[in-house]
Amino acid sequence: MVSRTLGTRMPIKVKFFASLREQMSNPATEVDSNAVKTVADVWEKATPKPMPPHVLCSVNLEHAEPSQAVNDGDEVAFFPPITGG
Amino acid sequence: MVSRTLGTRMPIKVKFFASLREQMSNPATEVDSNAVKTVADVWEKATPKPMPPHVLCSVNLEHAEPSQAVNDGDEVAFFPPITGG
Amino acid sequence: MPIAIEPQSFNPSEAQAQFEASLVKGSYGASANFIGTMRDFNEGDDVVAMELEHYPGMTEKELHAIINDAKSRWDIIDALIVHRVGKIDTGEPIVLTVVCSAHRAAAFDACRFLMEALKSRAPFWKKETLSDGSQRWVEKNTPG
Amino acid sequence: MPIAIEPQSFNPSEAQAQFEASLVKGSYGASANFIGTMRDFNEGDDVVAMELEHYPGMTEKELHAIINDAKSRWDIIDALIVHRVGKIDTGEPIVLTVVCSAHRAAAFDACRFLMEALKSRAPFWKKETLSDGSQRWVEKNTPG
Repeated sequence: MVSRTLGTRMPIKVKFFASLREQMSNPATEVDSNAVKTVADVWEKATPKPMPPHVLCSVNLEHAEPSQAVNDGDEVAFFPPITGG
Repeated sequence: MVSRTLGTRMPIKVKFFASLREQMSNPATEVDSNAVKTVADVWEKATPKPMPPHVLCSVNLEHAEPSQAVNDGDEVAFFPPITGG
Repeated sequence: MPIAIEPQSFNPSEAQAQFEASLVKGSYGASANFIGTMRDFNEGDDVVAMELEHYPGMTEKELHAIINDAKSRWDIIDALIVHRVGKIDTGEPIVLTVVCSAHRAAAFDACRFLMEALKSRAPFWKKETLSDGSQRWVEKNTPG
Repeated sequence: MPIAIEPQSFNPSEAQAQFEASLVKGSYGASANFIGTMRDFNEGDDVVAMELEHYPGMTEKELHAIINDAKSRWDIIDALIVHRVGKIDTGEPIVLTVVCSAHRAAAFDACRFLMEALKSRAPFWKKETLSDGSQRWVEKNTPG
């Protein structure tokens, strides 16, 4: 707890891709790391829209579950099912 | 029987390929169709060597078994296992 | 270049030749590839153009991870993945996967694995433009 | 040219490009190929050269039959088989199989089928020259 209040805190970066990005109106690009514990919390802080089913998540460029914990300075992304190849 | 003796009879052409061809000394390139009934008979007429195991046979450019019947003018070939590709 | 994200149209055979030139000649007997090309139809509709979005940074990381997974699962010499992004016209290549190995089974298996893995793990998204001018995001990949 | 027997060294990407130019652009989304190349080793020995014999007439007939079998088993647009014969040097291509289809599963499956089928049915035989100058016929193909 001491380190959280004394250290320099970095916000969590938030990104949306493809159809999700288009569906958002002005989603937050950063959220306060103090206000969130998990990937799902990040979504709730970033947008008033409910998280649709089948949304994929990543933390620091790795696939992640909505329940995964997030930390200062993390990059969290949300995107629809992958359709490349 | 009448047609066999009256018609113009064509010999059976015989071919050997790859290692089989190299192992032969002067194999027959034709055998009399009157003297043979099957692919295996053609081998026996063409060379005194016994047919090795795993020899493949063809009649008129189609894979065949040694027991297959042969006729006037057929082309019969013998070759070792296939190693292309 | 074991992976490449191409913002412009690319030539699969040149990419493959460049990749194979980096391998020792005579060391591999088998090379399997797959090329995905933009079709002029999907889900029964005429498609005239496509836009491919990706997640810079994560996409590259996933493609490298997929190649490493293939190398750990099969006895292969090396593998290449090239993927287009941006605006794509009908008939243009979208993706190329190549695997070189000593024997053919590993090349076939690993090449197919690369395609299935990238279609489920590598963040790319397709948006189609139909012949009536409307646009739609492709919602899911076809099973392989 | 759905099949070709090549007495001289051939360029697989040129052969594939020529083949694909004969197909309607945009009609296929998937193209799988396999290239078999002459390795500098086999069964633990150094191989410096190879000679490939075939049965003119029967070989072509079998290759056509193999492509027709693939077409009857999978929903593919077309397929190509090119096979070298004669004297072959290390690193030169021996065989190319290509399958174009609307969807990738058929391309992968049919391309692999072409290779397995030609290795068991199409009359070709390899004779290797080893580094000590000795020659030997390859006795059987490796399982795929």
